[in-house]
Amino acid sequence: MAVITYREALNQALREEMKRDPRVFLIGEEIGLYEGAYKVTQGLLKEFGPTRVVDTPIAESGFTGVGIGAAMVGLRPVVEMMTFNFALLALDQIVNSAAKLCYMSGGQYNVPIVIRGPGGPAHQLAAQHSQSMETYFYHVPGLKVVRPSTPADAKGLLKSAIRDDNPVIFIESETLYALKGEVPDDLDYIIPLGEAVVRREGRDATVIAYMGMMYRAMEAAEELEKEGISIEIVDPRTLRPMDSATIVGSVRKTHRAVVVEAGAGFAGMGSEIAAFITEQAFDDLDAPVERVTGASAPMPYAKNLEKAKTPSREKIIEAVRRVCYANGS
Amino acid sequence: MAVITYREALNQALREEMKRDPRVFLIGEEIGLYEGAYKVTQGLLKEFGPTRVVDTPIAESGFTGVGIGAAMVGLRPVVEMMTFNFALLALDQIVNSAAKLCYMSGGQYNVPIVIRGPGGPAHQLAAQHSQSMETYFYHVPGLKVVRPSTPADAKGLLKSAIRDDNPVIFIESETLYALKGEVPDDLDYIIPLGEAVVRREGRDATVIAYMGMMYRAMEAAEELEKEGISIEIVDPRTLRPMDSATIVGSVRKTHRAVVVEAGAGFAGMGSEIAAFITEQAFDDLDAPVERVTGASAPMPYAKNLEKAKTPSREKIIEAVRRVCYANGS
Amino acid sequence: MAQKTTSPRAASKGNGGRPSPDIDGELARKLLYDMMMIRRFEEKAAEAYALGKIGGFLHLSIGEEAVAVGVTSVLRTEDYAISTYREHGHCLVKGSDPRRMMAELFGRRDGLSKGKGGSMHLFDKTVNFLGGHAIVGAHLPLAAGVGFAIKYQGGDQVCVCYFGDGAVPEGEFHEAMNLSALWKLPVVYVCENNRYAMGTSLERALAQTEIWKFGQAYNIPCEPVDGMDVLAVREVTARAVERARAEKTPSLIEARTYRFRGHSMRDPAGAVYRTKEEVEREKQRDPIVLFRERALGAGLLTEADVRTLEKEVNDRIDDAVAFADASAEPPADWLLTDIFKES
Amino acid sequence: MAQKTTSPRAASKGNGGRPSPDIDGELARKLLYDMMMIRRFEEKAAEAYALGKIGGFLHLSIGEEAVAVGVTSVLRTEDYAISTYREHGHCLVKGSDPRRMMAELFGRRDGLSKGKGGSMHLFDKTVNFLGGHAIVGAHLPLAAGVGFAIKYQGGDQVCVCYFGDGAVPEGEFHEAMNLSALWKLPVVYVCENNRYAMGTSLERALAQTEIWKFGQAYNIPCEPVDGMDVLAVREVTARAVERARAEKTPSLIEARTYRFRGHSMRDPAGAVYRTKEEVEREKQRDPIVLFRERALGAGLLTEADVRTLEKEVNDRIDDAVAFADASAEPPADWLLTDIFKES
Ligand SMILES: Cc1ncc(C[n+]2csc(CCOP(=O)(O)OP(=O)(O)O)c2C)c(N)n1
Ligand SMILES: Cc1ncc(C[n+]2csc(CCOP(=O)(O)OP(=O)(O)O)c2C)c(N)n1
Ligand SMILES: [Mg+2]
Ligand SMILES: [Mg+2]
Repeated sequence: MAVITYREALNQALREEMKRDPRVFLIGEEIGLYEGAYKVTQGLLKEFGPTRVVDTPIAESGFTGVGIGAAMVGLRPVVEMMTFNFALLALDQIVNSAAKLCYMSGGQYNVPIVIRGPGGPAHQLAAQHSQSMETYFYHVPGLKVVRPSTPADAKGLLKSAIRDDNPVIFIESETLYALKGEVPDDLDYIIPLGEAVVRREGRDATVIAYMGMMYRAMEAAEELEKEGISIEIVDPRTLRPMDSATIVGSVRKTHRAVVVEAGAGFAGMGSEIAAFITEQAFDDLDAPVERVTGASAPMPYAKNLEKAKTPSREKIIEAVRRVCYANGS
Repeated sequence: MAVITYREALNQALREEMKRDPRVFLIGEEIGLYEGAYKVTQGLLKEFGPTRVVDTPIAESGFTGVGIGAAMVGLRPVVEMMTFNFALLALDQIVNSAAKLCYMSGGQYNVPIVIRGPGGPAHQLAAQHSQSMETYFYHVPGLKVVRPSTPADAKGLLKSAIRDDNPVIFIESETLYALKGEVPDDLDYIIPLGEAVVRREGRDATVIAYMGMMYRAMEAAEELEKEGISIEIVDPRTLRPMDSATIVGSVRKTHRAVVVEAGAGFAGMGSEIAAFITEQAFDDLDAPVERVTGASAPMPYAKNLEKAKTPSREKIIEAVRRVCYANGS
Repeated sequence: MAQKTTSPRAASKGNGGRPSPDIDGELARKLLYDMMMIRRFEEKAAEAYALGKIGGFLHLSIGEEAVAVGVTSVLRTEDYAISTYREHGHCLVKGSDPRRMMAELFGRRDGLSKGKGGSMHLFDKTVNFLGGHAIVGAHLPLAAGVGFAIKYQGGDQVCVCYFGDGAVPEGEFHEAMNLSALWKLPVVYVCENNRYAMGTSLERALAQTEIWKFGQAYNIPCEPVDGMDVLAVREVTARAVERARAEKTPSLIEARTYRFRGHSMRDPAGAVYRTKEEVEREKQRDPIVLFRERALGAGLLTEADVRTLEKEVNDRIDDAVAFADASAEPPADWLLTDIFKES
Repeated sequence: MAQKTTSPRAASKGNGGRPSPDIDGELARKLLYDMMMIRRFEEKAAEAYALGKIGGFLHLSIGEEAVAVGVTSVLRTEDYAISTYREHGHCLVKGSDPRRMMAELFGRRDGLSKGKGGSMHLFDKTVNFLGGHAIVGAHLPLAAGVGFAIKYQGGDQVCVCYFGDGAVPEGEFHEAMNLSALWKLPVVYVCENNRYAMGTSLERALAQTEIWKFGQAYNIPCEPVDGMDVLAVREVTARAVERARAEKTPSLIEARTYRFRGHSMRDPAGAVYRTKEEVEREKQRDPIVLFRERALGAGLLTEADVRTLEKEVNDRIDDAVAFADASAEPPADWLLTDIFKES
């Protein structure tokens, strides 16, 4: 297993799947000649040529529709959103075409498309470029939604997303592209969609978190360890389908749960996870599930305000303490 | 107080506010000459003329943007979405312009706009025309979201939405337009945004529901009354800002809660309400909050399947029974 | 280069000139049969709607049959067609089985989409009919994608994309035109300009009411055609399809037609936004009557032929209705199938 | 009618002809001063970015100053302007205070938007500058809305909407053009065609690379202009503004310009997608140098005048940087203010 960056892991997944299946092609803004605004598609134009690595004008709805149409008749497009913020312009295509065509046609047509790109806050990109976009997708029947936190997951999950016969929304993070980690180079290394993973074993409380928040939770765990509080960290990896069994299983063991999400929170991923944990493990809970979310505000530009908007290690630590002392122990 | 339809109540609110404030104008598809696809704007073109009742081509993003731009420089547009399904085409304008301009400009510009129209399932309109759209809006900081269940609420809430200095998403229902009810004719009758209402007093469990689901809950209440189970029904009316105090207050009294929503459920309104009830009233709960939601599928066309997709009176009754017997009583 | 290329001959045909030499009795029979079949199918659908056997929205293309038939008459089965919610005719003449179509309108298990799609969402993979889309403008980029796939796969099929005049003001019209022209995709865009988008007339929707001229902005071949003249439509489409097959050149055709009925069954008269006189005048240009008279006049068909065709059509559609009526509702558990394709 | 209306005179100016008679020393001084001020503001911003005092995305308009200055020179304070994320110049010459602008870039409490917007989201209500929008194409419909409001309120202001060539393929370009033309809204659309959208050249983005010609599709006045010639831009804009004021006629102007720097500070060279030679060649058309030489040649300014202007500009921008540096970060509780306007 080689140690490579998250960016390289994605690049490998794309290259391997393009080699494996001639129906796979890439389409999006600046992915070819420019090799990707974030260089995820580096070298692919040279290797596969302009028919399979297609640079587009700025027309998100148009080229996403092109991907969906091509998928209906047998191709397997991987559409890049330069950043997922721009997917709002293509949302009707994703929700009303990609997600519904299989159902509306009674199964005659399916749409094997992957829509990928970075989402979530980065560094001082302000309100229009820092949105946690998964919330627009995971409630839509007919879509699968992935948020990979590590280089290995990025590769294994992107490969299964490309092999999946249905629309998959695959949201990366600009802040993780440079992250390094061990990544299997086996050509058939894939991670099935819909399987959460326990990132860290623990006794006293379960923290559910993904992407940057998962790393904050890890830092919080170190800190809490010193206080003798041992937390288990579960990373859903796939938000839809959601692996509630693994999450609930962990909570049944620890009896306490904290859900962390970078987004603004209201009716977000944390709400859903808190709700199903409570439904399925009510009698095992020693404290109400705590939600740690981003402040409910657009993302400000100023560095200090941006920092204040995003859930911090400290906020996670406090929430864990609350659930642990909530039962008076 | 006259007894009028939900449709007439909306029409009254529009007429009264247009008379009251010359900056208020209406814009949308078929609202003038055709008097509204659902006749909500009946008579208004004749009364106020084409400058204030503006028929548009089919260009949702364009005319929504026109409304936002006009609002930035002093007008108070009421944009009609023929049905809210089409708002997906204008979502970028709503989320990235309307909801963020006040914040991004540091309060220099605000956007007093109302975007209204019918949303949710109607009768066999199939997957693209039957979506519960509120889920795309209520998590967005900078937006207010209203779902009025009665003619009186429709009028009182639309009037405050129009008087509000911020973007308000106002989602009606095709299935309620013909509903009759008593509606105050006082010109200054308004219902403040952010206030829930107790539709029915009860002892044993609280059911939170709005729009069509609220009426299903009422039927369920009648039925349950016969079994000696008395339920309280709370209608949030405004989803954002959410009046959690009223909801939690009711649950503190009944110790049990069932949340009903027409939508597909995953990370929906029900998830949020269940989550905050549990956070704020954990020790008062005798049973986990139950969620009754629509099936997680696109809306099918066939009558029997459409019926099966939507939460029924029976499903609500079963859920209430579950929470009531959950504590073994 | 983009230019108005309607030949005088094609134009003159619009004025009732003789069928061109390449029309023989068999083709005349086929064209008339197809137009009559669409008409009959929709008349019967309207009856069923009145009886409550069809629900939701039902949009009829009565008066516009010459577009679907003229266009499809130059297509091959392996060519693709994609359309709006007013697609019965497009789907039917592409070769779909009226029985399964009617069953879909009835919301029954034997419908093309197992009853899950309804009138607005007809799909038939066996004849490459790609739907049945009800978000105005949204299927234009899909058509470009189909054209992209044809080119990618090295095929010589074309994709025909039908859309209404109401889709032209939508951003996706512009995006699809630009991408198709920029990438040279084998797509024939056929605008069925019936002069109204629900109650909104062209003049109230577009700064440019000569829709075909938009093609000039993208430097693609574009032309208007009399959409009530099945032979004119056939000829114009034949040119566009040939360009698409041979050179992968997209085209924009504006077929000028008229809907005799309201926008949908909920707008029966369609009289708020247009005058009775206008509707009556347009009905004089009934594409079926026009073509039948010309075929009779040219001796391509006899009165007897026409009666036979009528009988065949009526029997076929009656059988379709009977089939739909006899089909059961979809089983309850189908609510949760087909959301995803299980690999 | 839509037509290319650039007069030979205007065109010849592009080739360094004499300033037209209506230019006196004062105006020449003003035009040069404004262009130099934009240039200096952005050079200093680039320095601050390198020092980490400015974060996020920073897009410089160096090389494109003649467009902002030529256009704004015919506007009144009560006229509106709206732009993209590459808006420093548009905001500055509209009359905004460089100190508060720089403070905004620094993310400080004294910034125009209290530090919440940053470089991409400059707004200044005191001079009717409507932002600073970073979703490509999204502000075009907003401009139409401003034009709608002007007409509604019976005013005679105009709204200038700056956008890049990259916005043209977006659906909202089409929707905004059609609505503005259909409703006759007093909006002047100024496309700053610098031939690239990030790394994508015009030819790879548009089937129609003569952007001004899109105006013809909507039947609105449209013309191209040498965007490196501040006087030519001024003249073309003057005509468009006049039409908008007097007849509420929208216009589409294609200003042909070039960005000397990369797309943003993260694409410093901008050399992957264009050759060094091309960049060097274009730099020979530096709009500031061109105009300075012409003004000197025409005897409108002396070398001394120019030195004085340089000094004034430098002092003003240095002061702006000092002001921004001295301004504190926004207080923590501002995170939750301005989400809504409290009535
Ligand atoms: C994006 C969108 N906006 C609005 C509607 C509602 N709607 C359905 S059909 C229609 C009119 C379309 O007219 P046209 O494109 O001319 O087609 P025609 O009905 O005349 O065949 C409208 C406004 C829709 N389905 N989709
Ligand atoms: C809708 C959308 N898509 C993509 C982007 C990313 N992006 C930012 S600027 C830009 C290029 C725009 O080029 P152009 O319009 O020519 O303006 P220029 O930068 O040349 O001034 C792109 C693709 C965006 N901000 N918004
Ligand atoms: Mg039409
Ligand atoms: Mg550019």
